[in-house]
Amino acid sequence: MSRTITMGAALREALLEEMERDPRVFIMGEDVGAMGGVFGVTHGLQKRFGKKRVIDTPISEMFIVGGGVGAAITGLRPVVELQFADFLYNAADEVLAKMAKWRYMHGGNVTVPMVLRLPAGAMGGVGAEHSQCPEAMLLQAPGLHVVVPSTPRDAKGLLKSAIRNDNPVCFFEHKAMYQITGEVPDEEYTIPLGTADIKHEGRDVSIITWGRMAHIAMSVAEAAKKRDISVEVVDVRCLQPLDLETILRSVRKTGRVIISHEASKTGGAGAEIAALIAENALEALQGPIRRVCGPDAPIPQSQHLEKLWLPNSGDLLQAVEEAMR
Amino acid sequence: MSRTITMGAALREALLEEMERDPRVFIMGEDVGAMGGVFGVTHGLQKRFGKKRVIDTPISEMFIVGGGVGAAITGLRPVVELQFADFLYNAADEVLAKMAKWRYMHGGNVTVPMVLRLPAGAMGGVGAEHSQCPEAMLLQAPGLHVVVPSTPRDAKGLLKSAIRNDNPVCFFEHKAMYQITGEVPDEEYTIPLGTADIKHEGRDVSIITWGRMAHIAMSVAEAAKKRDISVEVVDVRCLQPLDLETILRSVRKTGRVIISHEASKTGGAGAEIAALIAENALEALQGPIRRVCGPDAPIPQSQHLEKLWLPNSGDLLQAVEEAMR
Amino acid sequence: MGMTRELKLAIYSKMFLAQRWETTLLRLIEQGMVSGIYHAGRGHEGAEVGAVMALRDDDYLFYDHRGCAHIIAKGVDLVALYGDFLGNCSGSTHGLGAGIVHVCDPARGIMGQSGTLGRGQLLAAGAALSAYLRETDQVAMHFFGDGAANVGTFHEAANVAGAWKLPLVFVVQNNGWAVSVPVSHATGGGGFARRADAYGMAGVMVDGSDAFAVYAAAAEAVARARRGDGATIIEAKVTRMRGHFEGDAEKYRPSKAERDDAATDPVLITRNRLLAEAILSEDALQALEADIQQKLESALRQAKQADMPTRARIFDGIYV
Amino acid sequence: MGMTRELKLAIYSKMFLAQRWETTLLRLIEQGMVSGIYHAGRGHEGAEVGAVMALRDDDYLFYDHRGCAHIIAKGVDLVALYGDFLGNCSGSTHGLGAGIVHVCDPARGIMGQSGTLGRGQLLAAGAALSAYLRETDQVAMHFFGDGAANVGTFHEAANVAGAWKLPLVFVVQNNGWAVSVPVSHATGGGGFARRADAYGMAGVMVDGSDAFAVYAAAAEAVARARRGDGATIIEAKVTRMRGHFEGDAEKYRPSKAERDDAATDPVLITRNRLLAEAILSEDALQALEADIQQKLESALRQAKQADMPTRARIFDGIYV
Ligand SMILES: Cc1ncc(C[n+]2csc(CCOP(=O)(O)OP(=O)(O)O)c2C)c(N)n1
Ligand SMILES: Cc1ncc(C[n+]2csc(CCOP(=O)(O)OP(=O)(O)O)c2C)c(N)n1
Ligand SMILES: [Mg+2]
Ligand SMILES: [Mg+2]
Repeated sequence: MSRTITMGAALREALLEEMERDPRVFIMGEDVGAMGGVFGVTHGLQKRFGKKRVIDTPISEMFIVGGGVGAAITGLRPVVELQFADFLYNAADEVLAKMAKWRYMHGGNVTVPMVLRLPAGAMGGVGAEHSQCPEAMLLQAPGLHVVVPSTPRDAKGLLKSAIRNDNPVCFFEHKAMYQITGEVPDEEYTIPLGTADIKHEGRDVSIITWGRMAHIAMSVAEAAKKRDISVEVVDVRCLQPLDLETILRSVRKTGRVIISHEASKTGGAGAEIAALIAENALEALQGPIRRVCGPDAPIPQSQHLEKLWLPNSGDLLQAVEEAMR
Repeated sequence: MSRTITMGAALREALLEEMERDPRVFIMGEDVGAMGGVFGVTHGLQKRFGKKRVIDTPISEMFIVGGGVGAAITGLRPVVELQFADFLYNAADEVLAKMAKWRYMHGGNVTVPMVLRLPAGAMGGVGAEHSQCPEAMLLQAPGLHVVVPSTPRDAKGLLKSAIRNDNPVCFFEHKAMYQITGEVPDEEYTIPLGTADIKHEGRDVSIITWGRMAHIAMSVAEAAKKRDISVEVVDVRCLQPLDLETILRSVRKTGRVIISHEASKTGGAGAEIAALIAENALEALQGPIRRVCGPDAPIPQSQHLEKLWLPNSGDLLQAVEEAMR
Repeated sequence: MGMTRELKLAIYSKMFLAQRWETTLLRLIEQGMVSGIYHAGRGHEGAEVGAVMALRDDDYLFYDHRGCAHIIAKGVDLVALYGDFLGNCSGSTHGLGAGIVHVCDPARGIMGQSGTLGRGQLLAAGAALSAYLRETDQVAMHFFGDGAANVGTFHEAANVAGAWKLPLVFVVQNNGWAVSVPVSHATGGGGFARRADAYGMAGVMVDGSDAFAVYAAAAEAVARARRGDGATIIEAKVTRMRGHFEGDAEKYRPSKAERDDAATDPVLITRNRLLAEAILSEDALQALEADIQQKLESALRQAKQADMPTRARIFDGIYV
Repeated sequence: MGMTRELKLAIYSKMFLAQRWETTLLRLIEQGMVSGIYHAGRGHEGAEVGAVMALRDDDYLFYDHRGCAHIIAKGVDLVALYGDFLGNCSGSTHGLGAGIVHVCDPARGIMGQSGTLGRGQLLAAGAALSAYLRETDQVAMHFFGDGAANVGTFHEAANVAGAWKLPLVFVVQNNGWAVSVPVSHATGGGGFARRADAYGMAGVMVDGSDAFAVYAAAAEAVARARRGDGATIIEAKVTRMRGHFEGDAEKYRPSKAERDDAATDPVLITRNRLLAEAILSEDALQALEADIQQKLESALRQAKQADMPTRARIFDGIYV
């Protein structure tokens, strides 16, 4: 059996279930307590679990992550939150060097079982420093897992896996997706990290994507159908570990590739996927590897321009048609 | 006429000449003054220009960059230094958001004419947090220029251009290259940002590279000659602006591509170049795009393992031979 | 204190201007004409105007997200300010949007704002360093809240300001809240002014509802900075009279009905001071206020006429 | 002070052990057998050993780069320590190398070191939070220098430690230098202990050449933390008797000949105390020292026998 709930609710269920299951799990971040998070994800959890398991912090991003690492190596399993994923920049050493490498640098003698929740993406005109999808910078930090779910079901199952994983996990949640709804199983379930999901099967063109763009890709797949183009949507769901096998299988099937993410094109995680395809499946390609991504410009504060900044279904459909020419 | 000097000396000449030329230029960083920098690049400059133009800072990376931005928007032209390029993580918001975007976010009403010097790369077993080549993370920050010179001549000419540029420039200097020597013109010269340099002409295989790996690529080009393989070495010199034209011209000529950088392969800047080639010159490729890069592991502290970690000429030559098969 | 009648009037005028400006903005927000999030400055006008009025035109202001009284006091063009909130081409950012963040007017010393908290502390310290290196007697002033005071950037900026006696004035507006987190939970020690000692800065605590007291404290701090005698932290206690942002349900604190915000309303208090000190009669005050209202209406009318930017604007100004 | 004879002896023994250990390491460095950079701890033994001896086995230690007396005092296995510097498989990191950075022995509460300065402050605060949340009475102690004290991380860590009364002890070893930069140039205010007030922490200044005084201060701080009465900053004034790193030409400060390091040599001073207080005779001391020497030699011999790691080691332990 299943219910239809929002992605926000699905994430909250994951947090609640894992906190009930394991007393070592606690939450820490700005406004996560009485307010329940500025996006409402931790709503009600402080009331349920008390102030020692849902902790409001000062505006101290370096402490939120670095303190989380300190707690993780001393017996707890922190789920910490940066209020906006952009704030990775404000705690970059803590994420890229402390969370990712403390275990390795110390010879594997400690583990860092923690999750960093990262509300990401453009929504509502909040500008260049509260709208980014900064997942690419995490790829150069071996030691981290990186999750980018696109549906309530995936979000819940992956967050539960992330919390149970003994490695540090960065978990992106697109802000414009907290209110989207989807089916979520009633019974307990998890989704293993590192498994891509074919969100739409097709034969002609593969769209490799994740997060909010996965939804746009699915709508484009429907639109393309009317033009007799069969689009396959590969939702990678995790960037590390990356399910390269599923990606290559799709590429070998269709021979045409579009990679699509919301982050700016240059230096985005799509570049790595393009490179992997050009390295491992070049012979299967019938045409150039296209990328439909955010433009190489900061994200304007204006909602009007933000809309014009975002890659949209028109851009993606056009790329699909170009690929078929 | 020219002289043979070290890369360190070439950089010092650039700093000295630009400080003489423009009284707004000043230097700020840890140990840049009396000590002349831990790598000696600013040696003698404080004596020459005084304590108000060569400023030792506290260990405060966020201030070094953020304070530099404050000075840059109020009439000065700071050349600031992070003692190790790894410390980009310790001032990531200042670099990726303040340096890169202050101008854009403020409607283009201000300029941020500053240079951030970044001693990078593995040398001497200083471990996972003092050995990285973290250039890839800068590619997602439009607003920045990114320079990665490989010879004394390039380093001097590019640093002078960087200091004169009205945009913020991140300038990488591989620590293992400060002592390498090369020809540098006697007369005043600059090298424009965004121009790649063919360091070795060839017909069969293009190695796209930068920084220290450019030297290894040149030695491999010589070794390949003995095997009757003609290798072209494209030293990109700048990652932003990237001289895509020169890269594509070489790819179209040889049809075989190897991208090589010292940073870990996954998520490195080579991925972007591979993606650009797969997007723009796929039809010219005779085989997969290969990458010869650092492994996806933190850099060990041990010099013994560091040597085994680094991509070397054997790896690169092997890739050249594979490309020719 | 020795403040002239003119100065007191000027302070009140700017406070009233800021408060009325915000009222017109809230109407635009209701009408759905404003992009992004606005953090109302109601209750902060005394601290923001009082402190900025101690600056010269060529002094640097790094402001924050809490209302716009600081930049209004520094003389931002009102048409441009409306334009930034409307996201149209009359804005100081020429249609890039901006809203509360990133209004910029270097000619008036308005140097901008960081969207990520704390970073303005670094830039302001850098601007102060710049003034010192260029041997001008300019001063840099930076506003931030009790919440932003706990970011690590504060330490690095305050430390160099103290060590090098930079011409810097930090105004910490302590409204007791960082969004939903009370200052008592988030902050160790005995307050922000008291932290000045740690760095060799001067520390002053002032009642932010008393604009004239804020002015006096700021004037002293600015004079100290200009003389080369070092930096100051002014902690102004203020009341955040509205939600953290417009739309904040504020479940985490007593409701407006349960609070007595009027007791610390700086605009009201200052207006009553003018009357009590017989600086202006009620009639004269009303005339002055009507005049300001009119100026605002005409600025808004003008701003509304501008065009919205096209997509090309996105790519404009990334590089010089 | 009420320190027992045994305790005083134990402190001196660890100090001597650390100092002799370093001497043997310097010899290995000369022989080119050590990877990376070493920052000698000579002159810091009193502060490092004195403070750590106030900890329990299950308390947490986050150390820094300055020598190894802190981890030696916490009981690190000497073979493993040599192994880490030799980069071979007997090291605590099993050949990953590590050298001064990243020795780790969680069973003894040795939780590691951050290669980038300041970050240990955050992790130590997190470990203290963890102890508080788990309702144990463990204490976290972190060592850092006058230079690292100016990183913004300090502020964020100290603020939560003060606000939440975390069981945390910061030991700032003020040796007057951050590489080449003197503390007077780099630091605002009246010292690091004095900064404690800003956060509601206790602040204590102590002479780091007096190991017993350091112990007493640390014991008090640790007891305070264990009682739940909050965090402490101990500032220990020490002398950096060697270069910042081995090989540092030290052009930026008076040469060894121009300084009088012996006056603040904690090992010498403590040894003389033992004699003056008649805790041990010269002969007995020499016997104790010879014993320590022997232990070191045997540990080194053992460590040298281990294999160097193969390339596979690089990929081991990135993920669980
Ligand atoms: C680095 C960073 N962390 C968090 C935020 C989100 N945020 C914006 S305003 C705010 C609260 C600020 O509180 P305070 O500094 O007291 O100012 P106030 O809003 O009370 O005026 C927060 C958490 C941010 N913009 N930047
Ligand atoms: C974030 C960061 N900045 C700079 C460095 C380089 N560095 C290593 S030790 C050191 C000086 C430290 O001085 P201090 O904290 O006083 O300790 P001391 O060496 O004097 O014991 C510097 C600048 C670093 N490792 N990390
Ligand atoms: Mg506040
Ligand atoms: Mg020191």
